[in-house]
Amino acid sequence: MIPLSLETVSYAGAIGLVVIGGLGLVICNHLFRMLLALAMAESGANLLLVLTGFRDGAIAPIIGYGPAGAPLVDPLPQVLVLTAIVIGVGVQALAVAVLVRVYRSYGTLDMRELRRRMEGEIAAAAGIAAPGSAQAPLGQRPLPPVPDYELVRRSAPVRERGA
Amino acid sequence: MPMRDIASLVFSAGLLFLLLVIGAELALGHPDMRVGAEYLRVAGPELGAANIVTAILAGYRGFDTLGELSILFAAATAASLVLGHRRADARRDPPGGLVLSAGADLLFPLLLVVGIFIVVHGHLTPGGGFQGGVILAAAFFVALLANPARTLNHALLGWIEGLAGAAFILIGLWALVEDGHFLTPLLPLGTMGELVSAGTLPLLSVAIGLKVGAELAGLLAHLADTEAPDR
Amino acid sequence: MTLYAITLNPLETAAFVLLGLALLLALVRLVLGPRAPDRVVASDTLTVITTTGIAGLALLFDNPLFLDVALVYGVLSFIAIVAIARAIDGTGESRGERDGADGDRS
Amino acid sequence: MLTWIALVIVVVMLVAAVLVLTLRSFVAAVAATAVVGLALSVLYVLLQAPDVAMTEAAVGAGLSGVILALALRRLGLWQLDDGDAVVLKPASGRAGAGGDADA
Repeated sequence: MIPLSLETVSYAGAIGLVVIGGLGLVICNHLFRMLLALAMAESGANLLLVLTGFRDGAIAPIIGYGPAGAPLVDPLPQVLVLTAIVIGVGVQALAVAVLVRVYRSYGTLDMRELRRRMEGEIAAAAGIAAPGSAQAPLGQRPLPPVPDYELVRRSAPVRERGA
Repeated sequence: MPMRDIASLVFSAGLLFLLLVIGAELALGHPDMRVGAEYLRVAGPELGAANIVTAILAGYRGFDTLGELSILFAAATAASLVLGHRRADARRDPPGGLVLSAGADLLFPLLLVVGIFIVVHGHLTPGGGFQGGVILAAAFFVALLANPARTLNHALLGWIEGLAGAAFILIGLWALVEDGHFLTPLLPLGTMGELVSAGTLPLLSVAIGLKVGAELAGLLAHLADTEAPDR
Repeated sequence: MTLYAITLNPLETAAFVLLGLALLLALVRLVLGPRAPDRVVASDTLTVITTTGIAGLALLFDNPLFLDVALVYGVLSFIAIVAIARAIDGTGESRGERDGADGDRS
Repeated sequence: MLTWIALVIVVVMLVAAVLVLTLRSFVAAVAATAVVGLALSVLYVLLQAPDVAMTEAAVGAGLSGVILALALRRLGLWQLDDGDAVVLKPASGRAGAGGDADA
């Protein structure tokens, strides 16, 4: 049986946060919600790191407070996590900027809708029909591409003339 | 519910169970401190800073902090680059009401004092350059929150940021010339627990605070200045 | 527990129990709150209770350093909540349209 | 005693984390993210890490909330929900915009 103590409870919280964040990253279809889930998973990892430095009955690593001779907790994980948190918010700001740009270009943040529009745009630029889904019912599935030898033969002299 | 979601749910549950079982076996609360114990033993007499976390952050691992500052700088620059310029005829948010404007004016000096306190006392109490810098950035952003039409002086922010970063590197180079190692703490240590102590650590802390504050204030102002789409 | 044991007198115990109950009540509002503004207000309530809780923990640990954390937390969570409120404010049908129309005309 | 405080805080944190994924309104999801940062800050205090607690309070609860709230407006996600906001599967699109008619 796992004993109920401060460390085990915090460990459960950290693991829960990481798992919920990872699950959100996989399940959610909306880019903004994926950003929130990513931030949560990051926080859970930070909590796990701080937990590795915790000692029973120790006090905060600042000299001059608390009873003399009391043990101090390990300061090294705290320094690493301090760095990680600040970098995390920088990454978050950059992600928000990219999301603003995506929203301005495509008008949506839903992954499925976004993929459809992007594929439509690529197909329009290439001058072919937009591809359907590979999981569509049998009649609407895109056929595998068949090499068009006639087209290849016709286009080869054109390229020569252009060069 | 599609197959993919069920699969990911099952996978997450398995991961949760595995990690909890591992956690039952871990020696939580009794860590094997090798590097940390050495830092705790040495940091006080060597650097003269009461806050060992700040001592490690700016003293022993100052080079890491420099790398972190450059990552933050790169992120802020890239965000500004991606956001681009504002159209001249774009619609602005309406200004806040009386309560918010008056509250912002009242809050600004309070935030400024708290931020400077946190930055300057970084080697004595919890806090330091990053936390104080965030509070300073928030102080300058509150006015913008109350009245979106106001703008910050981006050129001035850029100058502050550049000078603070240059000061950090110059202190490091000074230590290189003086002592032979980059970013070694110099200057007399003083008595632990006083404001002027711990050698160059407070100077580094102030440089970090100014740089982070100016950077984040510029980033927030740029983000707030981005046009919102019409409904 | 070695040198550093925590003992609570009944008054402190009561204070922490009450804080925990307040936290759970606000959490219930966060979960149930039928609309988004209810949830934002519940989150604000949680931040206020938590600031008090951190100050109480400073008392419990007999360590004034944690008061700094409570100070920073109280100041900055207020700004975050105001920013979220500003995201909702002025965009509804009642006020934002009118203000925006005025801004467009001028 | 500390264990029980930590237990309450962890429960608040995990419930808020689940709410972030299941709330339909993005405004409420950002508020729940702020609650996750708050609970983390208290946990860091309990784990005797005042520096990290202060950073998490300043960054996780303050700055991150401000950035996400600004993003809500710029991404057109600030529409208020209609009522039944907790959905079984994470909601993706925007909810109906007429929620504040009775406000």
